Amino acid sequence: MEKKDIEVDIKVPNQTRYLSLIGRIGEDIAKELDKYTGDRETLAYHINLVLTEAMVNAIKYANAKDPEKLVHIVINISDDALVIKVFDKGQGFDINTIPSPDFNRLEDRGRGIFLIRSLMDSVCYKKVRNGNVLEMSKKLH
Amino acid sequence: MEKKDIEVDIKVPNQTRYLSLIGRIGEDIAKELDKYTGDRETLAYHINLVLTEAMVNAIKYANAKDPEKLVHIVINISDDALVIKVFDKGQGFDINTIPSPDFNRLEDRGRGIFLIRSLMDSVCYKKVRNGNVLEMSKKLH
Amino acid sequence: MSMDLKTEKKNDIIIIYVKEERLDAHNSGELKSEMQKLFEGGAKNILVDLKDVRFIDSSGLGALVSGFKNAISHQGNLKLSSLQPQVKSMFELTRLHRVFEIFASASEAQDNF
Amino acid sequence: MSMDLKTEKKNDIIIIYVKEERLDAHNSGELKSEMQKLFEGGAKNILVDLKDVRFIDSSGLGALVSGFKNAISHQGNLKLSSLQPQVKSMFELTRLHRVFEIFASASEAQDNF
Ligand SMILES: Nc1ncnc2c1ncn2[C@@H]1O[C@H](COP(=O)(O)OP(=O)(O)O)[C@@H](O)[C@H]1O
Ligand SMILES: Nc1ncnc2c1ncn2[C@@H]1O[C@H](COP(=O)(O)OP(=O)(O)O)[C@@H](O)[C@H]1O
Repeated sequence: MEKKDIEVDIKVPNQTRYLSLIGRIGEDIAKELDKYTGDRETLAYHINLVLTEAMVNAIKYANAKDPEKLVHIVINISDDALVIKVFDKGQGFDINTIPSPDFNRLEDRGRGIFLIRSLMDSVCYKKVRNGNVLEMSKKLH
Repeated sequence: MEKKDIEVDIKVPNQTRYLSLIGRIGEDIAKELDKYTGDRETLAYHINLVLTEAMVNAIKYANAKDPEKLVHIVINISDDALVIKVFDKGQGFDINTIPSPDFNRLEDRGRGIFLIRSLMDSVCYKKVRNGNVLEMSKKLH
Repeated sequence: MSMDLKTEKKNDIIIIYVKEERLDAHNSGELKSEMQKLFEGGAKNILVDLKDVRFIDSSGLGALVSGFKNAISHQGNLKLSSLQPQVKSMFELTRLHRVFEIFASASEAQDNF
Repeated sequence: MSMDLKTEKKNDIIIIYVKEERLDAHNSGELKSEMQKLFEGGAKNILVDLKDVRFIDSSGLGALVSGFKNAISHQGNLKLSSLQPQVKSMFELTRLHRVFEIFASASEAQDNF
């Protein structure tokens, strides 16, 4: 971690009722980024959204069988990027096989990864010790 | 850490401009505590305040000589208590020798520890590896 | 779960006011069931008003899509009103603004069923 | 640092409106210097209006105490107005509500100098 970084490391129970807390913390951090040259309100919304989408997926697809599991999220701000990591302990999946939604078909689901990819500058999902991590980052200038 | 706990671990640069971010995160967490039986808006203010006071002291008295240092804060919620730890790497001090303010004398300073003690249920300051920690907790019911 | 939905009947239109700041994976299932129940109970025209909704995620969008498909299969209509700008931009990003009829206010929507 | 302070002169009273959500260790030094400068420049009556201040910490309180002592040493007055409830409770907790004259509004305070 660089000297001038902000790091926020959050562990919350595996429940959707904590989505709003995580989203709000993300918004607070985004609004603090005075080096960001774009619109900070919009950035705040986007950070809230990608945190929500990633946390929902961790709950739905990776932690579902064990309501005692925690969701682990790390938000990091360095001089030039905001990086979010959402850890899960599930089977994992290959994010590169997830297609964009078919805009001509009306599905109830399948827009989460698409939204994350649309709003962040880089997104990857990979195995780590004890599980997986969805890592997404946004350049700040 | 218990299964149903929330833990938020924050590292920010040693600068007062981050007080409002830390305070706001504290408020967000306090407002989430639906098991708290008192007024949550008031609790949120108090958590904001004790975080602010403790972080200012870490900046002023412990980290002052090194602007590259980080302030490290951990907020933990368990079933029955909200616990805040603010770490510093300074010389430390004996919190038990800090008197309450003399209400008949008008001083510019000396109200921080008093406010923390007034608003939290237990407060201690002790040596830990690599420095010190101010630990304060509030019962939730 | 207990989502804050205020339902109002005006002529043959049922208006559901979503009185929540967030429409997300935590609460959108409830809105989805509510719409389903209404269409199955014979409702033809539902308006969902999102005036108070500051934040929507893909599950919230999905619940509305589900309601829209329900409307079609019951020969009914589902329309939307009062989208805040950030919420609107999520419809645009997912191209759902081409699917839904979206009105500036609940009263404007009522005149267009 | 650049704190948002709006200063207005009405008759012989200088009103400082603190246009910040927080009055804390980050910005209160500026308010303190501003009051000091005014008293040293010959001001006698200063009113600090805290209408927009939602949060005050011990440094914010300290800056106001410093201004109050400055007022006394210049044979002047420092009064306060428009405290939000949570801010007011911080004055009570530290007994400073006994030290300052506190008014409900800036206009009410102006009538009482
Ligand atoms: N953390 C995860 N672990 C395992 N599978 C995942 C995870 N996140 C996403 N997926 C898979 O990717 C698919 C697409 O996810 P998403 O775009 O969020 O849409 P949705 O969740 O609505 O299906 C999911 O259906 C799921 O199969
Ligand atoms: N983290 C710390 N490290 C060293 N000394 C501290 C620390 N926190 C507080 N102190 C000491 O305790 C005293 C009282 O602190 P406080 O009540 O916050 O009032 P103030 O900071 O306005 O003097 C300080 O003056 C300082 O000497």
